[in-house]
Amino acid sequence: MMIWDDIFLEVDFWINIVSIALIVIGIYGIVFSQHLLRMVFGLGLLEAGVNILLVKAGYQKEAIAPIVTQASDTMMSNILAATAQMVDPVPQAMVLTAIVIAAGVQALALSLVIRIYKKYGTLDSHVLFLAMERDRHLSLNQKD
Amino acid sequence: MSVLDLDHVFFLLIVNIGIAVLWGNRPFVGKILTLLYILEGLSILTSYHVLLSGAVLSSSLTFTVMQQTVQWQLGVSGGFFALITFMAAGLATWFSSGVWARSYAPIRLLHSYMALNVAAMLLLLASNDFLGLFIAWELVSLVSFLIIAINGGRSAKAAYSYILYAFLGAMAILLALIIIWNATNSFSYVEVRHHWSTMSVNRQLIVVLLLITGFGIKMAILPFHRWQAPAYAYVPAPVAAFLGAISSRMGLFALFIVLLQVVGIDVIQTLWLPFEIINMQTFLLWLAALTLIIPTFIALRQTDARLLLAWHGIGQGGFMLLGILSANALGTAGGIMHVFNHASYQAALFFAVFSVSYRTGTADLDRLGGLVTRMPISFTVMLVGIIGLAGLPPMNGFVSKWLIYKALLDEGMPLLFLAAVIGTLGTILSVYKLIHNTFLGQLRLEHENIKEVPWSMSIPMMILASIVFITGYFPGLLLESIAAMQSTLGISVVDYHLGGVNTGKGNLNMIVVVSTMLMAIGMGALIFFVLGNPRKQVTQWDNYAGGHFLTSDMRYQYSHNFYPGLMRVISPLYRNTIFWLESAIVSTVQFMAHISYALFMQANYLLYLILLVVISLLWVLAV
Amino acid sequence: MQDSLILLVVLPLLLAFLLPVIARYLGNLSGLTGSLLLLFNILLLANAWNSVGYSPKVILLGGFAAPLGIVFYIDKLNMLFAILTTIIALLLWPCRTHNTDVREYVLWLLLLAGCYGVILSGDLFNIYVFYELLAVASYGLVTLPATGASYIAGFRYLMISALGSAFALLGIALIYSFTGSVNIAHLAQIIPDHLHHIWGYSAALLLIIGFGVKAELFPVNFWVAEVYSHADKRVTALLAGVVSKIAVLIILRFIILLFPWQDIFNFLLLLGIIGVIVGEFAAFYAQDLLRLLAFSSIAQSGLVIIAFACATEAGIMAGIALAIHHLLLKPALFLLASHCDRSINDLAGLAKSSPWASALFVILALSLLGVPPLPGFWAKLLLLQSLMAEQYLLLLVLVLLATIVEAAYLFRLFMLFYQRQEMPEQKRITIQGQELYPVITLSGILLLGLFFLPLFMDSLREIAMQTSNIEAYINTVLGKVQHIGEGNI
Amino acid sequence: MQRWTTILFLTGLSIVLFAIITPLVLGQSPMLVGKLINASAVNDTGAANLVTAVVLAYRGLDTLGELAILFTAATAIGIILGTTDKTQTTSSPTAGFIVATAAKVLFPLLLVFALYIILHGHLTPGGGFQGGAVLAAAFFLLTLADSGNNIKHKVTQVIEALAGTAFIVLGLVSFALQGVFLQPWLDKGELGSLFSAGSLPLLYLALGLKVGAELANLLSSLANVEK
Repeated sequence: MMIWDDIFLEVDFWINIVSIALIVIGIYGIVFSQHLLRMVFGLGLLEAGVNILLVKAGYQKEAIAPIVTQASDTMMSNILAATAQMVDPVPQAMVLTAIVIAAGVQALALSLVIRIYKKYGTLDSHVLFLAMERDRHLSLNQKD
Repeated sequence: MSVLDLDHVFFLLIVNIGIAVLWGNRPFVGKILTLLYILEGLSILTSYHVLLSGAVLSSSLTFTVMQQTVQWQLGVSGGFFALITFMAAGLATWFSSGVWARSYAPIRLLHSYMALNVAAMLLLLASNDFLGLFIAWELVSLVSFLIIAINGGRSAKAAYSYILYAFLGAMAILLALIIIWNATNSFSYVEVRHHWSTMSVNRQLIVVLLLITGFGIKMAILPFHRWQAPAYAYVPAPVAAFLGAISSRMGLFALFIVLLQVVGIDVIQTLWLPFEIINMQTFLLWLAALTLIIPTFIALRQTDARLLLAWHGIGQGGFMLLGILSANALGTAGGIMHVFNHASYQAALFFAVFSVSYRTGTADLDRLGGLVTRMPISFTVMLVGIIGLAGLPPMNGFVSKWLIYKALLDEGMPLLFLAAVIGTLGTILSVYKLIHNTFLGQLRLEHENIKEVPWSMSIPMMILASIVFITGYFPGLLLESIAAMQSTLGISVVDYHLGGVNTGKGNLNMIVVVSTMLMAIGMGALIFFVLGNPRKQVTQWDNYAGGHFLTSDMRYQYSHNFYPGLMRVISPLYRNTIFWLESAIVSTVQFMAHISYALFMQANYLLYLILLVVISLLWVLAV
Repeated sequence: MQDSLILLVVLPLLLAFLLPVIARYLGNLSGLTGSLLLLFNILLLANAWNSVGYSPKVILLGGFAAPLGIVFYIDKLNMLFAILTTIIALLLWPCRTHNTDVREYVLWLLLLAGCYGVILSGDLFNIYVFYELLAVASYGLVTLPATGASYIAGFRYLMISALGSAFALLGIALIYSFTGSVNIAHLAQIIPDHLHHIWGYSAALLLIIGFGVKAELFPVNFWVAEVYSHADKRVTALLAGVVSKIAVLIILRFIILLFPWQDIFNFLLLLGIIGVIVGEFAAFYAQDLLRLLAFSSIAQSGLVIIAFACATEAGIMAGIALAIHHLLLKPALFLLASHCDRSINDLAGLAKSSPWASALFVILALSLLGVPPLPGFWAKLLLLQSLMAEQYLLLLVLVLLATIVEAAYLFRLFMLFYQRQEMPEQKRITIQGQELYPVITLSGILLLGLFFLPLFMDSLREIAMQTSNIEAYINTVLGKVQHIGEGNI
Repeated sequence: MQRWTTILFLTGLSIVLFAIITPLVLGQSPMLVGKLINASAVNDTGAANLVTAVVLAYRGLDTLGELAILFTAATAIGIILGTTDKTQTTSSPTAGFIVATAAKVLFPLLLVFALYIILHGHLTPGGGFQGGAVLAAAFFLLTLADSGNNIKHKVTQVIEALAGTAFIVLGLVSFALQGVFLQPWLDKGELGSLFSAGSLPLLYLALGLKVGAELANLLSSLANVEK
């Protein structure tokens, strides 16, 4: 019982579970569903899961957010003492970047989904694959 | 004597190519090109004494890459082959320079490709290390592809199969080269020879086999023989003569240089195939013997004269290899001499056959016959040629074959000797079929009005025929350079004189042999005519068959289905295994291609990525 | 001097930001500004080429010492790729086509900025960012033809690429969790020794697979055929020629500096050789020219990966040679092929109507095949030598056999081109004049390079030596600050 | 059947991922670079928010690249969805009086809030991206509430271009002054005050405007095509 308590009460465990769940659900959406929108959403979940792992890397026990709050206290030694207690700011910056990148990619994917739906009236990826191959075949044999 | 003599030849070759490409369509240009080929041949011939003394003609064409200096210089062996090349190219161009050219539309292509071929071959002959050799080798393959494909249709198909075989060979050579480089860190012949023994025995074996495969494919040794006959048969006359005479000998040249100069026959003798089944040399000798026998008997079955000759070309290649691999002064001399001899009579035979098909429009042996009165010059040339091909005196083929027989017997290989004799037997049978079905027997009605080919075509044939005779009469002419070749390669040198060779146990003097034969024939003729010339001129149709009168359109003499009894005996042996193998490979490749393509055409290819990730992560966890 | 190389990345971005506004006032001239910029970049690189010499330099962005800030690493290899990228981009620059949407120029510029960034950057996360930049720009460019099929192909490309990127990011996260750094030089000090276990391996594989999507690594290259056959020809040429090689360059840096473990090399060798074989066979089966070239591109990338996975100096040299050769050659082939976008059998007699184009195609394809003395042969020779030096005999044989398959389909193509039949009047393809200029230029560069072969080989060897010198990389980037906090791990 | 294989596969995948991720124990990362940055960031940049210091100073190029990616995505979407400059007022109704009015009331507040977030990015959590997103939301709110109130593409385009240019020019100025691209310049000021941290707030301002314009562009492209 004790061991299980230890594990379940550990934040670390739950963070891992959440991120893996996000990743796996994302992969399910991307790979195993045939619906384009689900694929895009899956991508979002996947990237969210990865981002959690990345931002987790910067966490330090007993540390504070990386912001110097005692603005009036400009003694360098004090600031240094404060910053030494802070978490790693680099992963936060990286995750910020990664989120924006993911947003851009997903927006692009969505716009493609819109276009595809307007053109073919379906969002089934297998049907669309066949449609693409058929288009290719037609364009090869009709060209003048 | 300038050292850079080879530059002149290269320059002339470039001029040659330029003229052929720019003005190949003009009627006079064939003659100019012929002159140029002769000029190139002469420019080598004038400095030939230098080559005989063991020196080389070098060129300024050189470059350094990967610490290797690649340069081109012609030694005596290259010079010998180069002379044959120029002879074949010159006469072939001469053959095509006159009336023939008007009947052949892509004449410019023909001239250009021929010039390119000659240039590439000279590069090959003058190459002085493996890198240069390989570069030239690939060039030769490509330009041969061009010239083989020149007629389109069937010939293009043959060319395609040729280029695939050629690439197989090139890759084998490349692999061998890389292994050699890995062991010796060099491509130069001298260095490789020097460091040869640093390779493990297995590696040596692999390298030798790869080189044999690579170079052997060009000369169509078994089991890579299937491409050659169609490739050489369905091309225009000059090309066929040129290819049949010299093209596939490039493989022999390379083998000769590599096996004798670089690897050394002594190394080959000490190599054994796995499990010591058979000695390398014996293995190769038997390969050569099979290459001699099987294609020769395939040739026997052909009804197309061009195919028949082309198959013989493969078989005679086996003969040459047999001689060279016998590692005996007489044998190597015979093998190399046979290159020249084969070139001369094969070109003559191709010319004769193509002359016939030029006039009659067919080379099908079942639809010819009795042309001797209509085309006497072609007949004579073919007669000389087949005597040479069959290896009978007084023509040059006899000398080289004799040397090879002698070498095989001397080396204590009676079974191989027997194989060679069987091969010769097949040759004699089939060349008889050739000349009989073409020139003897009954003239067909549709060939009533045909004439001898024009001079522009018959003169080259006659020149070739006389070469066949003269070098048969005075084999010493050739043996001189062969002896020089042997001494530069450091193998035992044949003891020759103008009329033939001296061996320990006896002596061949063709001057005596031929003179005796001529005298005997002369005496016979004398007797014949002195005794009153009891002959009577009849027409070909002045015949009776069992009391029946035959009308002129009825054939009483058939020329197809030759040797039915023999065919019945040997045809079970033609279980075309190689053909089966080839088509099996083709279908395997197509199957693989289909599978690979289908692999790419997947609706859900994201799965591959995930699978790869999972598999690789599992692998990581497992490691 | 070399500090100004930062402009390579910055100026395309600046121009890209400004171009939509500029285009309102300058209209058609806006395309010209892009080509001028590329010319300027070439000058910049040429100027820096000699000043950099054979001792690599580093640019500290923001002036922060190495493991803190982002660095650009400048050595001959990077500069070589930058120069080639610029040249190809200049040749493919869509300036000549009429009515080009200004946004197309913008995407090109952004793609190029991404390429430069990926090539020069010495920071793992920064590489990821610029890689995403070029990826996003390429998604946009792929859909330019605005056909339904191009949208689907673009979406599928986007999906696999984004999935790969997510895995790469996971790899970066793993690495960061264990090392607390993303500077490659810094990581090169730490990872090879301290992360030589499961997690180092997983990170390596995730990164390689992630970046392998663009590098046309075997099982993640399935987008290649459909994207290359549906996208605009210039984009295809750029993706096949430049972008895939840049991705391979990243993988090279990874396996040299970060993951120099034999298992990783074996993994790449395996994927590489399967890629070569499958690519060649699929190309053998392909029914149209663009697909054929796409599959052959996969095979060629496989060759490059094999060469790099030897991870010896000779292997790197061979890989660079192959990559450069393919980088110059494939765009030309794709440009030619884009005019012949139809079933292969309908190409019979092409040489009659467009003789120069077919002649160029044949020469380039022969070089692709590695026929001496064309440049492709020397690259292939280097590859074979490096494989042999590592005693990978089986790989060697497979590569050579794949070459025969390659010869089979290429020669089938040549024979079709030169068949003596005329093309039907309404289907005739004539490629001439302006359309041939980029192809002629590229072939000219390739063939002229042949005359400087020994020189080229020597400098290639220098570059390979420089590339495989891990110590130099670390020392250049980290300078005197040696072994930062290594004890903590 | 297929469903069960899928579930099995995904379970396996989770276990594999778990096995790889578990050893990343929370709070024990070595923080090699982080410690160094923490120690020197205030001194180097003068920003109280160390994340801002990393985003704009230490990893400024990443931010530029990310900006470019957003721009690329917007441009690509523009190409894919076609030009949306046409005013399409008639096609869809407004969201109703109450919502429209509320949006108008909220709009200035949102603008102020966005500017606050952007300008205090170097002092408190937040910054260009967050502020930019709010900015875009402010404009988009208007569009959502009243479809006649389209976001002006020409205007956003100019803002976008100028803001992006400003970011790069700020970097290039330091390149011209000190030979280093994107080095913080200007006086660092007093730690914690609004006018501190040198050029970082300016960068964030440019960034915020750029992101705002970009996102507004993006959203309106996506929204207009639906009509």
